[in-house]
Amino acid sequence: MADEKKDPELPTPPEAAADKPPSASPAEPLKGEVSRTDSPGAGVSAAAPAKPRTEPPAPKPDNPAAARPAAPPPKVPPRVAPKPGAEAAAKPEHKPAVASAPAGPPDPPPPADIAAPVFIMRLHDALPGAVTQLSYWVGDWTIIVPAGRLLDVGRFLRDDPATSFDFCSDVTASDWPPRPQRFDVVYCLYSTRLRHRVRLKVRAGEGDPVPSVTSIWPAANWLEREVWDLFGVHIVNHPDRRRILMPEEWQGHPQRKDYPLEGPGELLMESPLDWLRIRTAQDTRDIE
Amino acid sequence: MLDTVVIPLLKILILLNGVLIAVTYMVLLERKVIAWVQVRLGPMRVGPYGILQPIADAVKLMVKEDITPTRADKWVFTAAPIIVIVPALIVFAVIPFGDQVDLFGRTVSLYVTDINVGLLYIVSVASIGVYGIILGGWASNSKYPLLASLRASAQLISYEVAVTMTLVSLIVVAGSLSMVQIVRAQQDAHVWFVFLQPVAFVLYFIGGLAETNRAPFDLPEAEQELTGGFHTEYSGMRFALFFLAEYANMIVVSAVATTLFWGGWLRPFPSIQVAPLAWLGLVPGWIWFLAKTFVFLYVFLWVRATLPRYRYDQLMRLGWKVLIPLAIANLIVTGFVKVLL
Amino acid sequence: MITPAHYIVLSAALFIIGVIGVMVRRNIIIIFMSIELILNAVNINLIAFSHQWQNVIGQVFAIFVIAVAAAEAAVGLGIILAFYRNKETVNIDEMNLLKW
Amino acid sequence: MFDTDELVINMGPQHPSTHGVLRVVLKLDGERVVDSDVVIGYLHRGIEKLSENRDWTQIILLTDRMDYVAAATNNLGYCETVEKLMSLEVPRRARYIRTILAELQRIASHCLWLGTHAMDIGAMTVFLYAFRERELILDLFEEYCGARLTYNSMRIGGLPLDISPGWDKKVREFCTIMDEKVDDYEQLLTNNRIWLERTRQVGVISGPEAVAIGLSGPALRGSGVARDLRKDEPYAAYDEFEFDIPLGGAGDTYDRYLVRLEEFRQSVRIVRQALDGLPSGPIIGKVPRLIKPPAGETYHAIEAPKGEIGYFIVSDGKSTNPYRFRVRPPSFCNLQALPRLIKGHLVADVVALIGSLDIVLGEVDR
Amino acid sequence: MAEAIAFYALSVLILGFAILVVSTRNTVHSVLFLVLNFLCVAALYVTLGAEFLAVIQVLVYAGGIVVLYLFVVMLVNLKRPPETHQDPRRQTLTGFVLAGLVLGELVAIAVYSALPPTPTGGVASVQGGNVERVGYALYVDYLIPFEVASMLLLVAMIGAIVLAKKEL
Repeated sequence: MADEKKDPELPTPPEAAADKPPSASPAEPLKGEVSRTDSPGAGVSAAAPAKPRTEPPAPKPDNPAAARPAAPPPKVPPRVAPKPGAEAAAKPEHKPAVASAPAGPPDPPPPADIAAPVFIMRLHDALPGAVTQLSYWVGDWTIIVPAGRLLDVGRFLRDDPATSFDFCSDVTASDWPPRPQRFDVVYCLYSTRLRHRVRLKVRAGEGDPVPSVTSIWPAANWLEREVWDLFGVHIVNHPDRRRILMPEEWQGHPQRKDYPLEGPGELLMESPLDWLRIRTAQDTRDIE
Repeated sequence: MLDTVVIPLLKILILLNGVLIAVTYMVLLERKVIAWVQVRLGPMRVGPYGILQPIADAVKLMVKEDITPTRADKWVFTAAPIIVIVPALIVFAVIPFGDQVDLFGRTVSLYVTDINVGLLYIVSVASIGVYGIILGGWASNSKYPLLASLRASAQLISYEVAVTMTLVSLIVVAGSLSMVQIVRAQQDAHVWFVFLQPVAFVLYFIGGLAETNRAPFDLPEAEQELTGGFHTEYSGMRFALFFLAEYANMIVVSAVATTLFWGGWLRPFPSIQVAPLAWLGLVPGWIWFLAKTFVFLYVFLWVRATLPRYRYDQLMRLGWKVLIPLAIANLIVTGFVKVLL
Repeated sequence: MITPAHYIVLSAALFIIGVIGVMVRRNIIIIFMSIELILNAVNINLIAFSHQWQNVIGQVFAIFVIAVAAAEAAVGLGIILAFYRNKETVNIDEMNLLKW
Repeated sequence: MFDTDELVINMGPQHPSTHGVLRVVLKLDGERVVDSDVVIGYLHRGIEKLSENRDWTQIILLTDRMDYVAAATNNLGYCETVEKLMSLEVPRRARYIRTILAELQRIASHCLWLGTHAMDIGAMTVFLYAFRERELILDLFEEYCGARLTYNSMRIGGLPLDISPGWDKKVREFCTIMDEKVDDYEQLLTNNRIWLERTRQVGVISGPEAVAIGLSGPALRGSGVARDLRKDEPYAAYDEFEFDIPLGGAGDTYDRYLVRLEEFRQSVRIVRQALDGLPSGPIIGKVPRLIKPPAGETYHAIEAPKGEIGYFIVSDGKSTNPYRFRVRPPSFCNLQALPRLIKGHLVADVVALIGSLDIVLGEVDR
Repeated sequence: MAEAIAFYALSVLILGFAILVVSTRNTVHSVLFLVLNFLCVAALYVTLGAEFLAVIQVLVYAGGIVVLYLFVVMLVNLKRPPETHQDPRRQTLTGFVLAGLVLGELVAIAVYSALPPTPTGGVASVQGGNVERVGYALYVDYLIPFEVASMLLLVAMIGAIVLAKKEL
């Protein structure tokens, strides 16, 4: 808390982050170390540091992408660019509500000089409008989709030969309390054939249904249970939605940011929500 | 009176004490042998080289609290270890540790009794021990012991069939069921029966491993699967009785293997009277017997240290589809040879 | 002096106990065990007379009786298990149907 | 007790062969598993939540406590993720030493796996043999960082310590020993009939199915899927070494066993190459005193002994602790396949299959 | 003298255990008493010079058949005690009447046999060779019945497997 208050001159996270990868980062003091890559090719440009990370393991999918840059890149940014803008515009409105809490992950849009990989092109072509936003940060592509289209996108990404994301590495979430759609549910996908990765992200509010992807990737079963258990994201159509790490009778969802970190043991164990109410009544600032 | 009552009683006394001490030291031996296989030292603290460890173990087990689970069937729970240990000990009555020896001017036979159905007696008495295992598992009123006891009894009964079948072909060769007579028959045949019945010996030994629930057939007490087997709920001296019975049965199997197949108390080359082998005759018969038995006991431990464990269905398959057909084939071949020669 | 009559009396007494067991108990497993008692009573008789006349034929018969008892136990217990699986009972009073 | 034909037994949470506090509820028909439910969480310590309230360096020693038999790999995965987030460069020497440590750790973890797996199937001697070799590795680690189990052996941007003089020689000696000992293990098990019967055709899972259910690491490669992050997404210094990825064919317990045994040899090979080419130079890059990655999130995964260990870390760019710290534990995702693997097998196979998945409950529950 | 002591002691045990078999509520205990009963009967056979049969009694009866009973008892473990159900047609009275009739017959035998003392009792038992003689009788004189018995056992075995198997 103290830290956050010490940095008033820090720009709001979304803007700062959005600017960083393409332009701001050369000015960063750490710039000298940026080009630590796995490939020996050293003289990569500022934006490139992460690019080889996606490239070397997946030469096949990237070659077509490299061959095509002339056509697709103009196609992508126009579609995607307005939305982050809207997002960025929307966020400052939430900011004043709670001054200290971060309003959400930056989700920076891809810089102009990076071509979107072929699987994103394919997704755009096959399911127009399914992608709310596209993000690129330190080499990771993130596709933000609305919860309603998650299953379509997931199934397409798994089945299309150019994407073939057959391996669901991870399903997790992050919690950004003041935001109305407080949860980011993140699906880390990987293709064992083409060896590329992508992240799917779904924003959901408290109680908003998020369809289970267990039917697409059975691996998501326990991972989604964990997301339900620790975050309370309302995952629907899950074959077996029970708590997984916490005991069955546990109250509350401990990974939420507003879950109390300390309190009287018994009360905290039995009904953390009651404890939370008591604490909130006493002093809201203590809840951290 | 002396010959009919006192001497047999004395023999029983000596034998029982000897067996019980041997059994406790078997435990130490096992720990030591397996430790050596595994590049360890084994028990070293109690006495020099851990030689007093069995005594410490015995004291520990005796002073330990003897727990009876609340919902256990008290009588059966108490009776089960007794049912296991008694057959294991009374079997020793017919095992000939040696021939007759002169002791204090009196001819004494180094066996408690020689009954004319000795071999069948061993087999039948050993089959009683299975009750202790089943009842121990059942009376504990716990699921794992019950599973283990069902496994154990199924295993014992299956392998009993194989072992008995195997022994029949040996009986055909020996022409007697008396243990002493079988050894004498080997002397008369000038050869240990293992050379006449090698298949039977191998089958018997495998069956013996299975009947004593030893590795690789130690499923009923597979700690990794059943958390300890049919004696999971036992503690203290009652647990010790199960433990002792297992080792006593090992000794029985080894002693019977020695008697039936490896010439009992006979020295190697029992009937070749040439000078270079004369020194063999200087060693008393009972030492030959104990030495041979010890070798088998060692093999028991060696096998345990080396082999993984069979699975239940594989064990049954081995018993019913390999051992029993082989035993029957062996019997048929033996019969034909016996008739033709 | 133990005469064959002693054995006959013992055998008959055992037989009676078996019969009472069959008649009185309702648990079919107990009834089977009572039948085993009856068979043993017969065996005692056979062995006693075999001993009396120094003739092993009695023993041979006893072996046959044991074989039959084994067969009876195997089939009988198989029936009990099959029955139990369908009706969840071993009470002989409830076994009043030839077909279920 | 047999009121129905099915018997429900609880395997664990206190059971000798569940490798910790795993509880498997088995519904048995005789000894055959009809259905099962895996209950975890008995060792849940909230490491993710805890990490969100520690600063970036303190988290390294929390990662030690997840997969406590492969602590160095956990450290490596975490440090690399933060480095990726901060776009830090790690000096080459540090990357080489990291590779050596990670591979030694892989051998140690596989030793523990081999020992316990063999023990579960009843071969008790292999257990002590494997632990004997693991002990040598622990000695090496102790010499390197002073700890034997929870090493805390990496730092963001490099390493806390350089290797002590003579350490590389000892590692070389160990490599020689290990090569022989792997042959010893193979002699005891690989062609042992009982071992074959216990492991062949047990818990068969096809490649596509293994991918779908999220298996990773040796468990996935046992099914013939060539996926090793050391090759696919090289990290540390793996792109500079030659090594093979052993693959299984049938996808049964035996194949998973063979894959891991071959990984012993490959790991030794990597360690040798790394020692041969060990460059000189600094062991830690230019790291700001206050570690505070710019706002953003990333997922980075490395090949832990048990599979893909991934870290999903969100930084808000303001505080000195991660906003969200998430681990993708390989054991957790591999364990998910257990109900699928044990269905239709016997109780004894359950034990073998738990061993074959190589789980560490500290990591499953975090 | 020794024979008489053995006979009376064993008789008491045999009859006592038999009564316990039919009267005990707990089926497992009942099975246990049956084993003890059989062991005593085996001991009686030994006193009658039939060691082979005694061993067979222990091996087959006590070690085999009764284990089967025990298995079934454990498999058929009921929640409610099996005796609670009262059948209106149950004929306990007839049972006791029949038992009484047999008892009467028994008394008749005892009285009848007590009148003229049997002269041939107490012949010394055969020493050794018992197994051989039984074997000879079994395999030579009674070969056909023996084979029939083996067929019977085979059929029983198949029948038991068919009956006990859940689905074929």
